[in-house]
Amino acid sequence: MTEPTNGRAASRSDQEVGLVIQGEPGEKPLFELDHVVVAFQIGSLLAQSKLIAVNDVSMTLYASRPEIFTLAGESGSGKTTMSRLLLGDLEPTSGEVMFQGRPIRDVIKGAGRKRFMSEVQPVFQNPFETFNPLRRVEEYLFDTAVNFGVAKNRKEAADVADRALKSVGLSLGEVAKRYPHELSGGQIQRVSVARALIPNPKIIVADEPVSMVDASLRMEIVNLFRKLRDDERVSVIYITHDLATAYYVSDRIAIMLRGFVVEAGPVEEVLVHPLHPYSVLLKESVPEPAPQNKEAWTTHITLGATEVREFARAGCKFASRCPKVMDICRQADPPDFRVGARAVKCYLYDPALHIEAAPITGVGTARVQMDALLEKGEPSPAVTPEKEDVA
Amino acid sequence: MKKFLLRYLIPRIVQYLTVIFVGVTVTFIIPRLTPSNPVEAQIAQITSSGSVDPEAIEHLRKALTELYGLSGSPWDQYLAFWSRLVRGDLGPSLSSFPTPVSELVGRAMPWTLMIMLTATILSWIIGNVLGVMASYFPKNKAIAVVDVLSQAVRPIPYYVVALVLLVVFSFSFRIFPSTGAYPIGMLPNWGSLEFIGQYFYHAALPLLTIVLIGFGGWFVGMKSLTSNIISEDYVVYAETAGIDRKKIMSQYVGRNAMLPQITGLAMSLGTVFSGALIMEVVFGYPGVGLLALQAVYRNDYSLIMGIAIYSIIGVATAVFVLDLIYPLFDPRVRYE
Amino acid sequence: MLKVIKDMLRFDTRFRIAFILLSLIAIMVLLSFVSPYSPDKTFEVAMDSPPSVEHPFGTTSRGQDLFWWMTYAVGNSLLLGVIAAVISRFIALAVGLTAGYRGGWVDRVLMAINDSFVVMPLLPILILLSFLIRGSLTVYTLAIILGLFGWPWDARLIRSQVLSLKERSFSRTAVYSGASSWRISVNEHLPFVLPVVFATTINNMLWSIGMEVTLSVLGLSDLSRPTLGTSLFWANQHGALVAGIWWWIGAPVLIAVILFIGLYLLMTSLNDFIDPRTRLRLMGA
Amino acid sequence: MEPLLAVKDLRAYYKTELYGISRTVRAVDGVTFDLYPNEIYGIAGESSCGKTTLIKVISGNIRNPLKIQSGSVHFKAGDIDRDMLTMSADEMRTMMRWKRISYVMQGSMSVLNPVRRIIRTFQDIVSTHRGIKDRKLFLDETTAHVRRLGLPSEVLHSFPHQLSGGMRQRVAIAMATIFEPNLIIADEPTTALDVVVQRGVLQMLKEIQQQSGNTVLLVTHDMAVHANVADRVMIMYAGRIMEEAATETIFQAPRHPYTQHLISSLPSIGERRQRAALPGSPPNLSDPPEGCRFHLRCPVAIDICKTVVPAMRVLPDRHRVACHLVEGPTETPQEQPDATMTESDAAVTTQEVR
Repeated sequence: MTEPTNGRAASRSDQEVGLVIQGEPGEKPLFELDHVVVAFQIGSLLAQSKLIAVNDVSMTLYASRPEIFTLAGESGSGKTTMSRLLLGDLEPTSGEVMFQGRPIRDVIKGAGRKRFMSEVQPVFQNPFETFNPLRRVEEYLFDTAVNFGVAKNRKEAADVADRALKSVGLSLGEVAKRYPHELSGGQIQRVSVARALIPNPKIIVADEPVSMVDASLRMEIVNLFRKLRDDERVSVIYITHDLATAYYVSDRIAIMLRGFVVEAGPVEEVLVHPLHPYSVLLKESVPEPAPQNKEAWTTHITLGATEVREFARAGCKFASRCPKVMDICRQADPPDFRVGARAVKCYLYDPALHIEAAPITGVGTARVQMDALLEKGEPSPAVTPEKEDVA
Repeated sequence: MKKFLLRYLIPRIVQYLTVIFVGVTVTFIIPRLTPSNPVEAQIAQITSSGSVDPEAIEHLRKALTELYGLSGSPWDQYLAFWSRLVRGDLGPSLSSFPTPVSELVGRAMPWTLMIMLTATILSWIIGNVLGVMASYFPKNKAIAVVDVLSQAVRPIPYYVVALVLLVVFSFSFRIFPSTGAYPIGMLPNWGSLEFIGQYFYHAALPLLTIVLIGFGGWFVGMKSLTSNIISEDYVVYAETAGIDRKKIMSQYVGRNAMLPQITGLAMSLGTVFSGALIMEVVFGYPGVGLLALQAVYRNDYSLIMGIAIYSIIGVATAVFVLDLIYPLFDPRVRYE
Repeated sequence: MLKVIKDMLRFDTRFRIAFILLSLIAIMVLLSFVSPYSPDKTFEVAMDSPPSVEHPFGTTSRGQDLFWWMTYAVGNSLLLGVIAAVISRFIALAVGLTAGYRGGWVDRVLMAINDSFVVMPLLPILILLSFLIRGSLTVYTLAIILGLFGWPWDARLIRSQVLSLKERSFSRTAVYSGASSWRISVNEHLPFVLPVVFATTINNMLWSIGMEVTLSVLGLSDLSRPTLGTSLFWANQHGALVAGIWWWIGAPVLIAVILFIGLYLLMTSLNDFIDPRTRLRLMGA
Repeated sequence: MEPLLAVKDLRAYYKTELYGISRTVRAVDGVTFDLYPNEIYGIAGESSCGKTTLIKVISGNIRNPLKIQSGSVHFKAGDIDRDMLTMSADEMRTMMRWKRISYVMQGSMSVLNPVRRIIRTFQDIVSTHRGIKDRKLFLDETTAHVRRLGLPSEVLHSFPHQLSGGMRQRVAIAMATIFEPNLIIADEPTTALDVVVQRGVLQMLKEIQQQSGNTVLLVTHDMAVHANVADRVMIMYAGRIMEEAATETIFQAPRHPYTQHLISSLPSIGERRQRAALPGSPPNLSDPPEGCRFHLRCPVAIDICKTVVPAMRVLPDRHRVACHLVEGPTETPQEQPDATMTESDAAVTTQEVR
């Protein structure tokens, strides 16, 4: 941050920049990330290289302000690593993740792990992998109810499960005795949410929950998240590459690129008028479901997939593709600059540089020499999207 | 290149050394864990054949203890064991005293290796080629017969198959000689055409046995590999592109299915070697297997020990060589 | 269970053949309990008589009825196979599960040792071991020894199965359902690991019974106990092949072929049946 | 204008048998449509709606357990005027594959042989269909072709694992267009790709189509892609065609309740009105419902929908809809009703589903 955000000023929104927001007076944030870095060692013992999957991310999240928070980005952007960080699967390499005011590494020690899990629950990407194909799905609901002490026995668990299923628009009758393959992707994803709700969590971390669900079933999941936020006061971390549903459902959004949050703020601002050149490119690339503008979408020449070596570069990771690139971009990582309620990691918004605020257009028109594609210096996330998951 | 060296080569070298280390350690520990004492067993055998001077026995006991590396603390014994191994000195054979064990094994090993490597390569190639064809021409009658035959031979123990072939081909039909690597009375002479002819004549049946038993495994493995690879996108794509079926079979299916089979070959060399030893016992072929049989009959402990250790080193080296060749076939290893 | 057997008999030729062959073997094993001859006694019947109604497999140069001797031999060989398989299953499961679940350096060390045993030629080592204890070698000790050496291939398979199961999302769902690692292994992973264990059991029996044959032929086992291997050992000792007593070699070979092909076909047909994918397809997935 | 490809009443089923339990999955069940020269025709639908099976049939990839039950796929261009389903494997290979019809597969990651350089696959394709007399000439021509499509020539000498996913998909498109075929089938060509790369790949496909004037059959579940790329769109549901029309019509004036729902539920940046979700889920194709296959989820279904298969109605501007609530002349020949199920089918589809 270019300006400190500690201490409360007259207006709360004045103090809120990007991902750092304020809660009730004296309230400890549910999650507080303070300059978090996650680096993976990849390769064998003797030929190691470092991959920074999450780079200098700060954010806060308050139980008193349930919201749908989107982490958006392409493969290799670090969004899945972020989800693992929030689920306590990973510890930061540097920086601190605080949960309810305590460092997460202390929170998840020993028996605390289970308590933490009852507050933070996941929903996974592939509905057909979420549950064991050889087990009935209701077993997971009963297990969760019993293991987290919500129900004393399986009989009580049935009631708990039924209640949870009702809150996602299903009932135990519809799900009982069913194997995963007997349910549709949308149904399983709702059962998955129902299971996550059983321990009464404060947050659900959903990693690409609709990317493998059919279009006609997709909206019921996304609408469900809204309902959770409004009726159950549960926050949802919505991790996605799909900006359209992100816009539809979320309150705040963070756009990630190669581990950095390049732009963050209220979703109406970030997605309708993106400021960072990468956000602009991303938004321009999303096809709109309206045939009126089809000529525009298919005639601009977009960029080649030159992300291969971006991880290794110093400075802004977008510099090699950016039409507005300046010398300084290649020299140092841009810090967050404040623009209204947004934080943007781009020197174009550095007040010290006095750059004329001109709208960024045609980001996609620059053509980049494609032979860079053939260099294989760094592991290419484009080739192996799971790379960011190596731990 | 440097990355390749670090990522591929070093783990392989480490594994090679691990195999030898584990193998040698196991052969070192086994005699010391078993209740029997090879020295006393040897002495008992000598004394049973007649009365011997007790002083001479005491002397012999000391000499044997020294010879078997059984003197000193276990740790000293272990170090001494390694140092003798590195010098290639595993002591003299007791049954062919004073010929060194290494010389006896060294003499027998080439016979085993020649026949085993030829047969293994042959069975690997035959099995794999037929395996690809079996899944590519599922309606071909000849291949179906081969399929059933290989499935029938595969589970049966080496010894039994070898025995049946011996009975059929050298007792019932007398096509091949029943024993030896060359006629009795002939001296090995690689310059003489007659000897070479006799060598192949005598090697034919053992070779056939190993191939017959060996190819079934490769055949079955290749068949299931190819039936998976046939539905891989790049094969479906090649077919949709109308590429010649023979080319798809060799360059698309075969090339890719071959890679796990090479790894499989490396992993199975130990088993193949064991099989070759059994074959030699049945056919009286003068390799390591027959040497082991003689050693058992003659109670030659140090020879058995030597055979075990040299076999482990030999097979481990062969596996290592195969590992070194592997990148030639897989560009993903070469260029990563 | 009965329905499964009935279904498989109807729809799987391999299973049908296996069923017939193994029934023959089972009948032989049962017959050994009513055998008129003791396997330990020699020269009870006329020597070297060819197969006849009285002696279906003929008699040996040691004056034993080969048929009744073989009923004991098959039983003992099977017993050896089962003991060895059970012991090696325990080790394979322990090593495979530990390496798979613990991961990290435990996995690396275990697998380095494991792979060494996979690659090593085991026969020379087994010869060395049996040679040293041949005085006290019984069918049971041999079974234990074979069990102690027969696990590495299968441990490797089990480990790779566990590794892939661990990566699947449903394992993580179970974690977040608050299940303990023990419950996860039992509820989530066992249905996938068991078929592997089962398939390798028969494979391992084939291996150990075959290995017994080899060691016995070398004279490295309890030669007074009838097994498939000792049958062949005694035939060799008396030069049965040269002397033209073909039935002495023929009987054990025939029984071995029936037993091995039967077990092998049973394994391949069951393999297909207990594959979780088959189960899913039968459920209509 | 005469159609390039006329698919008539196509029925393609998967028939499997396992331990005595038979199953018939009626993946494509009475599909009729035409493809014309010089257009991009989109097929949209959810998972297991039959679009992948339809592509398998058209591209000539009919393998067990997929079986053609009835119908024809008539191809007409140049000297060829035949039903492709009657062609032998050899005829398909020598006459159709790659010269007339080429294929860009789903899953760009895996369509290239991992152990061979990319130029070798080009070489296999060219030598099979045209023959290579002069290797130098072949190399020059291929390099020129690849460069024309905006790809660096180095890709030809790379192994697949050395290229990014987007690059591999572009290479696949370059391969598909080397002989300028009449029809290019693109099956979910961008599903696994990031949005920025997706846009580049689709632009390349569209440019090629515009330059050579051939036909592209684009299959994707992503309606927004159809909106921006396709000229006409067909909506499939549970093995049948629900609606077919020009892209603009599909998006602005859809008639079928299913299409209407699909279009209205699409989220878009800058607009946050509540989108309704459609209740229920697609039927199991081994036991599809009688009548209209959509009736179980249809908000406006009437009694007739439960029993009678709606006939395809033809509206102005080549707009076709299969819905009882839409008025208009029915298409001839009328689609066969569900009752054509043969006895053996009836016997094997009794598998209990729900």
